[in-house]
Amino acid sequence: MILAVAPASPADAWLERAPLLLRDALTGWLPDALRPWVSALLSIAVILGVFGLLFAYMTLAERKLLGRMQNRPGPNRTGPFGLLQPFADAIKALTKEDIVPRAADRVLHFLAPVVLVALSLLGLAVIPFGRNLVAVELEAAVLYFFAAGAATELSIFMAGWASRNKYSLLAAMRALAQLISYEVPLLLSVVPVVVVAGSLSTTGIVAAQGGWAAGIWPHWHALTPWGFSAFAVFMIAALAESNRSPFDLPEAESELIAGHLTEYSGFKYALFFMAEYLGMAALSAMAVTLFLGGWQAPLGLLEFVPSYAWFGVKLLLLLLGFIWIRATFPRLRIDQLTRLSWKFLVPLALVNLLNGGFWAATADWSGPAAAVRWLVSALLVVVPFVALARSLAAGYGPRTYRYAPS
Amino acid sequence: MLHASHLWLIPALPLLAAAVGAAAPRTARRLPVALALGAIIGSFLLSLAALAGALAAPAAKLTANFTWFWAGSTAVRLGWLLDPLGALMSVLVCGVSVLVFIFSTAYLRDDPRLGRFFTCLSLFVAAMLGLLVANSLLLLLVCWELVGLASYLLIGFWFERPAAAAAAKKAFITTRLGDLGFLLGLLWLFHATGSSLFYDGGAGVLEGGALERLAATTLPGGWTAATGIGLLLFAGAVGKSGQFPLHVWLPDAMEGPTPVSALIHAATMVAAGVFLVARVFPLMAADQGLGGVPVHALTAVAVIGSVTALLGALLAVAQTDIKRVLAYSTVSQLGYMMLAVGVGAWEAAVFHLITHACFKALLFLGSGSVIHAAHHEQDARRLGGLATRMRFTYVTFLLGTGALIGLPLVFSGFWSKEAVLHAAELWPVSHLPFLAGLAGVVLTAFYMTRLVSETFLGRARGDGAAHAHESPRAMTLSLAVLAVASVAAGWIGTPAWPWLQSQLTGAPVAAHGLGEGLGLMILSTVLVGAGIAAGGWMYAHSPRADDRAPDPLARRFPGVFAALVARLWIDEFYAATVGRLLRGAAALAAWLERWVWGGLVSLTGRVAETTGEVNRAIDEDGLNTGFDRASDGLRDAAQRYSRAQTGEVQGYLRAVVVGLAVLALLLVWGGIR
Amino acid sequence: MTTLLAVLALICLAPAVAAVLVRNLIHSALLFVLAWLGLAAFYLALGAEFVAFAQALVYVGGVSMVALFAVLLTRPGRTDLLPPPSAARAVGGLAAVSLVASMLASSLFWSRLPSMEPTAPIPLRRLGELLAGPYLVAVLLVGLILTVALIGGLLLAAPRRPAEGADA
Amino acid sequence: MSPLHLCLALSAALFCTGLVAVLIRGNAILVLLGVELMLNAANLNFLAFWRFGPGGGEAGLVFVLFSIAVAAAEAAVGMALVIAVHRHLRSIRIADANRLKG
Repeated sequence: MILAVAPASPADAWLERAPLLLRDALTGWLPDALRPWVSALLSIAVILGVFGLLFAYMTLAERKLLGRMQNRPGPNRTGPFGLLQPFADAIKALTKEDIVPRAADRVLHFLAPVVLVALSLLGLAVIPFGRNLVAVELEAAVLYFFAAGAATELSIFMAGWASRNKYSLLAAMRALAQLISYEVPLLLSVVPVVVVAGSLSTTGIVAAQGGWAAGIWPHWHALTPWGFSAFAVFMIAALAESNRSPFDLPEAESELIAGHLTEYSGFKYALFFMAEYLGMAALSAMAVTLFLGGWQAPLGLLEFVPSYAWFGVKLLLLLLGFIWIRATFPRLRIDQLTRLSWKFLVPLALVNLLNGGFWAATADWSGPAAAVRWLVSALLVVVPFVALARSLAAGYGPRTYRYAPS
Repeated sequence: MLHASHLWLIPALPLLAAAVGAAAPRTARRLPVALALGAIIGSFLLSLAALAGALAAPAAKLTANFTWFWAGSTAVRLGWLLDPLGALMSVLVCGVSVLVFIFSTAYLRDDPRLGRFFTCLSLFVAAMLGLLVANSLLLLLVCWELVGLASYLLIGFWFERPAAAAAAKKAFITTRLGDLGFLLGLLWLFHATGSSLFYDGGAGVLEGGALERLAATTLPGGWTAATGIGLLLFAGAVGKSGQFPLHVWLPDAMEGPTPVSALIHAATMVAAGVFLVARVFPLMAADQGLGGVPVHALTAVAVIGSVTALLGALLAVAQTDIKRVLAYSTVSQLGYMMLAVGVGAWEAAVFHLITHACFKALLFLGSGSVIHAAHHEQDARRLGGLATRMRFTYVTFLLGTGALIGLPLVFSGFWSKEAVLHAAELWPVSHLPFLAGLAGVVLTAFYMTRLVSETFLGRARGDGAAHAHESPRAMTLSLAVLAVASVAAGWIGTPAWPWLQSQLTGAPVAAHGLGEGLGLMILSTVLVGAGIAAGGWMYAHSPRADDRAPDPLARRFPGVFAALVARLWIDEFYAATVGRLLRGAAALAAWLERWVWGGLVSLTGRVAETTGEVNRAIDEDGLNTGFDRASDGLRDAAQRYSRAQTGEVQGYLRAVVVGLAVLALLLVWGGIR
Repeated sequence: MTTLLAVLALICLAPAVAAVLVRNLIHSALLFVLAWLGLAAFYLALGAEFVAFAQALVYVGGVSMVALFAVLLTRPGRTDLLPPPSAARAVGGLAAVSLVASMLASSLFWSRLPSMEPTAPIPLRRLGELLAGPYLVAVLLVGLILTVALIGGLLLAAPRRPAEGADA
Repeated sequence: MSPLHLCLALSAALFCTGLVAVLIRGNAILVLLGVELMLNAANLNFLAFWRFGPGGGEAGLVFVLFSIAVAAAEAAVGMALVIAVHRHLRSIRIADANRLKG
């Protein structure tokens, strides 16, 4: 466990070095024994601040974008373009009455949102946001990330169960089923990345994606056949893990009247929202790290832009993708949800594991052999996909509707 | 070429087929049939290979011996023997069996127990083949008894019929009488020589040293051990080969399916006796040159054989059942074979055995074809006129008849019978067997003419015969092959070219041309002609009008004919003597049982009862009280302890942990280190 | 070092004890989760990084989920929560405590264990090489066991088809 | 008190806690969780001796990994059994499952 006290490398551009220089300026006067701790606290503060703001404006962006997609303006009254809306919401949430049902399990009812936010934040510690910007440098960082994320559904369960409300309990059940189902493809899709990169550490994985093939094709994992497949599986599973539409079954406003959130109000409710966005951001950040080259620039001549900016751009793109998907797809039924995972994603991820192994074993193929390597890898993606899709779709035709004669 | 150590394969194949067939489900009809056919054809090919091996060195007795088990310090050894006699017989048995098997597939096609039939047939053939290649009298006896068992199963194959069941029992028990002698002879031989192997590199019982010792051993009354053993072994052959006085089972055995009759009477079972005598011929002949012996073993054989030959021919004259005629004919011909052995010409006996196997199988299968076509009508009086309806069967039957009665020069029976008669003529002891043989020749020609005329000529005298059709291809095929063999089998042993004899004896036999036996040949030809003429005059010339008309012979000689129909009252004689004796003995035993032994038993029982009463009193009043109390205590305790077996896992676990805790406390605090 | 470990040990032990004692099943299961997390932290302090994360992943993300799911699926009624008879509980508890007390005593007071210096932690790469090298067979066997357990669990928990069981 | 002794003490205490859970709780699920706790205690011992033991104890660490994997399998099968038993007996009291006959 190494706390990030790496000195700024003078070779980097000034913008690249800026965060580190700032940190050194702030902690430079402290005794050496305290410096790592203070800088760790500083990292935490920065992460909290940045992601808090991100959360605030993500809610706004979501509401605006959904509004535009649904042909309505969205919030536009508070501040210019509604830019102050998040703060208005925060003030409202803080001042509202905190209602706890009489029959509820008070302790768990209180603990659930707190634990959820805490756990959602934990994962962010190992994400390398820039060339030297990682809060905690861990050898087994990927494992740590998923271990920290594993408990989030537990708090949703706590919330659902503690509310002593049958809708909430249903949400709790669904949350557990969903987690058990999607944890598997999520982890399986990461394994080939670990195999190919030969490292469990996030910085190592990002470093493995540096450089360009033929000067223009980045070595990002998502730009290889196996990596693309793994990326797709990962993103679908991430959608489910963060309870986002179309996998928002625990919430399911239209069926369970917000599920585990039914009996929450005020600031606790806001915390749940915050946790949802933080979790989404954490998973997206992990996806960027694992598949999209982390902070690496897409082109050599664009390297003058600071690495953390690249990271931010990619992260934002993925988050906007989440919102777009939410506006597009209807919610799945619970049986469809589990079937998608066990019958489609898990087999696909398993085959992809093989594919990753093949890619790692053929790392030294070059020239014409490289083309063969790409072809085989692509076939290993396409063939199972088509076969699985066809076998699962067998017996299903386009849906037809019968209307009663008028 | 087949090595002697691989000879066991020949019987093993059908045995395997029988074992698998026996284990097969009853509904699997085709499997045993296919297995049996495949196995017998395989055995046939192996036999041919064995024959090639044997003929390469006719004089050498090729053996493969092994120790079965040790009885104390005595090794009981078994083995296989490859010599021309055994190999020829194997080829013969396998060949005839193949044809009979093929015939049976058609003859018994609709029988529900077809699979069982072929399983039994396979066992029968396996036992017979084992008997042929055995180099040990013990092994031979084992196979011999297996043959008996299989014949019992086959004769009683239609066991729903009381007659068939009775015939099976009769065959089994009658042959068992002879086998008793065989067993005694074997034991005696084993006791006297310490071995049961025929040939064992000089140490076998049929080799010089042992034979000299046996001939030199004298018993009270001037008998030698060789004579005694030979006669005992011959008793077995008498039973198996249907010799007088144990011939009574053979005609009754006709109750079995006709292919069985063909197999038993042509190639296998009855041949076993002749084969046995031929096999142990050196032993039988060991007492030949000795003076002071009351009866030489071979003399007895010759006498029994000649009596059987004449008696069988006589009895055949008056039979109306086709198969019974053939059965008595078999008895008669077996008599000829024994006669030949008795006068010292065992190779002539084997020659006749071979030719007889061919034509008698042909005749039986032909009669089977007739019976099959005539809807199981086998009474010759109700047949007739089949010559036109079943032309193929008729022609082959005629060929077989010609071979049996010994039509000169072409037919096989002529040559083999000539060899037998020639040997009998030269026998120095007596001319009576020779004369009996000549009489038999006349009678044979007579009764066969009678049989052919009644069956095939004239007009149909019954529904079965009126609606007969030629039999299916599988039957006629067998008939055709056997017909060729019946004619041609005689050419291997003519006086001009005695190939068979020289192969059998292992020493070249000089061809003496036709001159020496010419007179005898002319004589027998004349006798055959006379027999045919008499038969033809009586039966073919004026065929009977219907099935109720009396036999022409009965009109002329009613007394003789009645005696013959009654089979000379031999069965009745047995019933009156042996049967009554046995019944009397049984009555005596019953009386003894009821009054003498019964009284003793009752007395013993009463004593035991009283003792028991006393015992019970002691037990119940004295001992049981204690035991009861102990048992009650035990049961109560068990009930109490069984209450601990609640089925609750946690209870058990608790007990385990308490025990562990006590142990740990003792170890840590108790100072036990 | 010892102080840190002691604190973590308390964080680990207290929820475990509480989990055994509370009546509420869900509370109990959640307290178990807390205990496992504490144990993971303890492993981390011991320098077994990988094991600590694996512990958290498997126990918090897997076992606890399955347990909670089982609790919800079986919906225990009032009688299900009845403990065994108090006498039996007392005997069991006493036995367990005395067993462990003796273990403790023997390990703490009488054992002549040398107080070793901590060995260097194993680098992750070395651990991977160990797993893929000398322990490859064991890894494969564990994979097999997991597969069998998965299938076995499915078969056990799958509802019987109506055709097979009348009471299904 | 050395770190090793501390580890052993914690291990013993955890084992005791798990054992008590197995012995005095009537609910099958809690019994299973108690067993898991006992397994954890054993794991802790392995790790302790790997870290503070006489050296050469890489196997201890590896064994803990295997132990965790097997514990996961055990939990899955155990819970499946609990569900099956519940479906059959309408109860998950371990004391109710006291008959061999289903």
